[in-house]
Amino acid sequence: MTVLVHRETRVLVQGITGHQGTVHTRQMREFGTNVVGGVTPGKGGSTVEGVPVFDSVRAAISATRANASCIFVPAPFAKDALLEAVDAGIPLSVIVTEHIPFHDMLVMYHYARSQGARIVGPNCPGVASPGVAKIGIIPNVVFRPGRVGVISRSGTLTYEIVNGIKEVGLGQSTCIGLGGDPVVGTSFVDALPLFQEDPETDVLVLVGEIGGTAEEEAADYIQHHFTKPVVAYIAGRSAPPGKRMGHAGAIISRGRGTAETKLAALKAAGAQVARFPYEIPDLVAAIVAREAHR
Amino acid sequence: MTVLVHRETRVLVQGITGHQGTVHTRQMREFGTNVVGGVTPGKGGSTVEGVPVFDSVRAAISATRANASCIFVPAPFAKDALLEAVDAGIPLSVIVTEHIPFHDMLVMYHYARSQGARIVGPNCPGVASPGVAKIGIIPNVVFRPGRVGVISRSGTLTYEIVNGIKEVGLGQSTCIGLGGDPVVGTSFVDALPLFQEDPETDVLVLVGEIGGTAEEEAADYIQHHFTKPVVAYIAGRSAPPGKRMGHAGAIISRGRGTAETKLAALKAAGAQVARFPYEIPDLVAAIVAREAHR
Amino acid sequence: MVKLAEWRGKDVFRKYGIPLPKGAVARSPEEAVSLVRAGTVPLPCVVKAQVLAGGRGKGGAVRFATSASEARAATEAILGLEFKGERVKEVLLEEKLVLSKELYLSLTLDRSARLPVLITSAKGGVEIESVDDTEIDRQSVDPFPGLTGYEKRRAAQVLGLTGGPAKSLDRVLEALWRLFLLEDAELVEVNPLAVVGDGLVALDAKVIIEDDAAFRHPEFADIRDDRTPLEEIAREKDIAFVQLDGNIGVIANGAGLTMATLDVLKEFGGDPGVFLDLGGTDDPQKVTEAFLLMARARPKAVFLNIFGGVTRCDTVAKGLVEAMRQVPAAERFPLIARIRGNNEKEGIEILRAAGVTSIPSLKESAQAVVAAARGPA
Amino acid sequence: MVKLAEWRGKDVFRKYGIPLPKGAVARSPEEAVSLVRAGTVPLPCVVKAQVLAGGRGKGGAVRFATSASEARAATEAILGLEFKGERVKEVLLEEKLVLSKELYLSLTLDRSARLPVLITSAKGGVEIESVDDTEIDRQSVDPFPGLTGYEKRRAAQVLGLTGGPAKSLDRVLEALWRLFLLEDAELVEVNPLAVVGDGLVALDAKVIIEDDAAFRHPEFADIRDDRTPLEEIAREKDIAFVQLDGNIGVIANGAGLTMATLDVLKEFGGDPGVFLDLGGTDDPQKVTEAFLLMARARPKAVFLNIFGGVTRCDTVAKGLVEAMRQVPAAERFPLIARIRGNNEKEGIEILRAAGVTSIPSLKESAQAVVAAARGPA
Repeated sequence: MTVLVHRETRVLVQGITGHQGTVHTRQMREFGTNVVGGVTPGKGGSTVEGVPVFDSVRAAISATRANASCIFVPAPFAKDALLEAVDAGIPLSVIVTEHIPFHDMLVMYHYARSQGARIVGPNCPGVASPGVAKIGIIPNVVFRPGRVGVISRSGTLTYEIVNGIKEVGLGQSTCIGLGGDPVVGTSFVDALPLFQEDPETDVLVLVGEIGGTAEEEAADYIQHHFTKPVVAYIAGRSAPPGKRMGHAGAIISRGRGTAETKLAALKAAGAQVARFPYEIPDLVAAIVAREAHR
Repeated sequence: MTVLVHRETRVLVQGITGHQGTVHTRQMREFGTNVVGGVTPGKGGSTVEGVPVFDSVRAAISATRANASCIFVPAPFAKDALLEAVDAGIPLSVIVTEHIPFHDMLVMYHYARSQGARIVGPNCPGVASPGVAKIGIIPNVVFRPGRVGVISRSGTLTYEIVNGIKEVGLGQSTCIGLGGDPVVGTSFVDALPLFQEDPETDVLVLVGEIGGTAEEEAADYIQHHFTKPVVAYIAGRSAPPGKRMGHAGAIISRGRGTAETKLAALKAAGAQVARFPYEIPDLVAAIVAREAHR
Repeated sequence: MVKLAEWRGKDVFRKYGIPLPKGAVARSPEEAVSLVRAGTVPLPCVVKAQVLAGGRGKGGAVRFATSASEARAATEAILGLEFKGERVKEVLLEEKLVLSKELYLSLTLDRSARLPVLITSAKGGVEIESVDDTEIDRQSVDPFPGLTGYEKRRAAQVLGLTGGPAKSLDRVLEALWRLFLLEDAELVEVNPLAVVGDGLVALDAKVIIEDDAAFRHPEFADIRDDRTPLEEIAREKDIAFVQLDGNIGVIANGAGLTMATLDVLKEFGGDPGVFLDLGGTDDPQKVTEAFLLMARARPKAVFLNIFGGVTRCDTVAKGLVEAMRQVPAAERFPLIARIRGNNEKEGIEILRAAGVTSIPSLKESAQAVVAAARGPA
Repeated sequence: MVKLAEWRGKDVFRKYGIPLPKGAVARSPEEAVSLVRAGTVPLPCVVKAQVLAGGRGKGGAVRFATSASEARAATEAILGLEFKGERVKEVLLEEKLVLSKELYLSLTLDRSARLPVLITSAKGGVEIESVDDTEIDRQSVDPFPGLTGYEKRRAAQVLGLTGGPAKSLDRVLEALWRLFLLEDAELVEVNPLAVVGDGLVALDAKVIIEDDAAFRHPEFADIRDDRTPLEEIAREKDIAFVQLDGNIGVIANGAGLTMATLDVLKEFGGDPGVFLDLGGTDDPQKVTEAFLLMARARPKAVFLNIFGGVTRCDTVAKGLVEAMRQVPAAERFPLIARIRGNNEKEGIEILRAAGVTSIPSLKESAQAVVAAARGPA
């Protein structure tokens, strides 16, 4: 039992014949992921990295019994790819593609939800459980099996932090990169219950960003429902108001969603708060040491 | 425990100030239904049949904790009324209104479903459990508490049959008139599990019509999942092909959905089949007598 | 069910940008000639009877012309034909295209799935009923996201299209989907959808608009469909009235009860021919109007079978008595009544005062009607 | 974020049938005069600077005119004003309407609900930020059924509208909703929406189109937004580049890492001013281009902080080395690098060969950058 992925996860790569699709198919397989097939319309019958390619998700499922999808198809076609996965019965789709219009994502999110399917992303690094499976693009080198869970709205910063956890001699249970887009399939509040119930996770690291109120909602959930220790970090404390630092998730607007409101809420919820990313591993190590002494 | 309605059902009447809304509010109350309020935009603050009227479903719920709605609003506005009920959190809406365009009903059905709400109807007589509650327009006089369940696609024919059951000295647990429109919120297959699980129901009467394949699907469900005795009747056996007899549910098209295919499927599923409506009460009475002797 | 004639369906297709052959409607041979001479209809052309019934090809209602005079002759031959009871009043003249494939495409409602369904077949140009089920592909389309790219790709695959025709199919499908939604269609059918050069052309167009959505489409209000004159009057008065062969009139309320009544009458050897469904009304005047309409159909006997719900028994009785007062003596007919349900007692009393007895049993009352229709023994 | 100037927003409003005052854009006082003389702009009229910043009223950028010569004078006064750093190049002249109420209306995204939200307030005509929260109504709108009748009724109630203006509101809301969806808007705002006689008129229009949907809206491709010249070049090259005051340049990959880097630099007293997010690329040439762009911003020192994922460390190192070769000696700056992650070893080796040392610790590397920016002690 890990979060979202497990040993029976059979991954389909939509957009496998593109450059990113091919590179990450290889890396997922190197991680130990059971990548069973790929989909690129018109390329059915070929293989990529030894993985069979199909023309449609339905055909791929018939042949491979895939039960998860990793979507790399370009933004203008990502909505269609996700709808195809959902309609074919795929319960979990990780969307790596960036720059998907949020109006598309609104349809994708609500449609998937109505059909009982989950989306992670878009514009996200994906999900990884060391020793089990990875769906997405987080570099393999940062991982090591362990009992620290990580959820993050950031991409690269997540790698940095996960790597830091490894460098202090600890390891990760599951790491989920949620993506920082305005509309995400899985938010902190959606992911927290999974870690609460996951017997493999002892401590949780939560990496947020300025903008939006997802961290405030996470704090509220932590306060009332989450019983494991949490270390939190919010990036962008010193970002100038009103300027975006790269993606829409990082706009500060109307005095809400600032680093201050987020940090205050997380502190009030009992989380330990790191001021800088390099403080996180030490805070986690201290918690692990303390718990071991109980 | 009865089907769909129970003693805690608190009914809101949408379109209460219209003629039908007013008449049936009175009749529902005479049946013993707890009609807690009505909604007609612009008429908030008045009363109908002693029931307070509100401008919106949300306002009505705040004041009355209504948990079911009976919709009488005219067809062009019925979609909006249902969406309002669903968005306000009403879990069960019975739509009496007829002539709702099926394109509207497609949106209504799928939206309600995505929000976890149930629709009965449209163009339906509604739900009634004698001694408990009624939502809809089935005449009160035909009922008597008992242990025969009834589900029907017809309107008036249902009254006739329910009345016949009363006249042979039996009574009904719950009667659901599903409506005969092309798209219904609750079909035979949706309603059958409710009767299967209902401890108040011993025998089920299923009243179908020619057109569509709802009865064939019901037969399939009965064969595999339904353990109580069933008496079935299909209206329109002698209807001329290709002519509609009143509503869109009664078109025979392309050799499917004929009375013959329906009757054959129901017989094969173990149901007793009545050739005429007046045979139903006797068949039910015989089953009840036989079960009593076991 | 508002069925559009081919040319009207094509007008709707045009509005949504679906490619069509060049053509125009003519209502006389002269008009046909001037359309050809003006170049509105290029030669060679097809001349097609504008009737709602299918299978025109076999009935001589589709002809070809390579000159204006042939177009005149073809139009002359077709106009005035009767086709399954429908007189041809219009022909559609269209350029005859060189096509390489005939395909089938339609959108309609799948009641069981409660979803629109896209039906495609590479076997176009014949009635779809005659095509083997294995050659027909069905895809449910969810109205929330709408028709998706992957559904269009599967359609292209089923139809064996690639390149230009596949791109054209994308646009045709998008347009058909929008038409289906925005025009409240029950059915949109293109058969055949032809591959012409590098693109697609809709050679036929079948569009049926849902009756219940007519309030949103006043532009189709003049369409009469295939109704009898009495049915047309009934429609205007918003009375559900169906006229067939047979001599017993049935007035009931609700489609199910009407059909059950029909079943019982047939069982006892009756020959019901006019059905009037009062539906849910409690306006006695509407009942009177319905009853007078029934009288005009000249039935041998009439069976009034009412179970009072929304429609109360006393309302029906009152309307009935008023109607009987208005029917001329020459047009009177035996009336057997059975009224049950809401306000039953009051209704029975009103009928009794007017000399009509209500028979409570469906079986017995049906037998009485059949006997009355046979006339005195 | 493609922000449309008021007049362009109003062009979009017009396309969707939202009622507007009569008016036109002028780029010179002469043009203003001829618009008034031709009757295109009725008198009295309002002359408004076309800038993206809010609060124009207080800055003298909105004036009134009752004659052509007053219109000339107002236009003259406004053109050439600088408004929060933006020079006014266009004015919008519009008839001055007699209004009885000023309302607020907008549609935008509610990220938490993952739904569009309709925001209404009866307190229009002032910046919505200054309106008390209790006077602002928010309704989530589900994209599947779309904006419903009951939501429109609640909006009318909040805005205190009945009769004609309420009917007008229905149409305005329907149009705004369609605009929001079809134009891929992040924000559509009408403030004020004025009650004029028996109807509504949009006196202002704010429309922001989502950047990510720009591929669907080539008609807005020419809009430059409030970017610096270097930001504009970056945008054309598809490089995420933000220029502010400050003397340290930061090249990182990913928004989160960029922000975290900024946080650390500030902590150690640094003053970062240019941010360049490489995002996910593995094209060395793109890295070179990004780096040359950074050089043109003339930072005192540059911090390269990369964690390799999609962007591999060796790719970045290669691109960097090539860029350093191209930067003129006069424009060189101290460079502190920290590269970790995918292909870390290869990247470090390439940098080392070019004379750049990668410092593995974020803390230490940040301290080194801050020191370098201060210059030799």
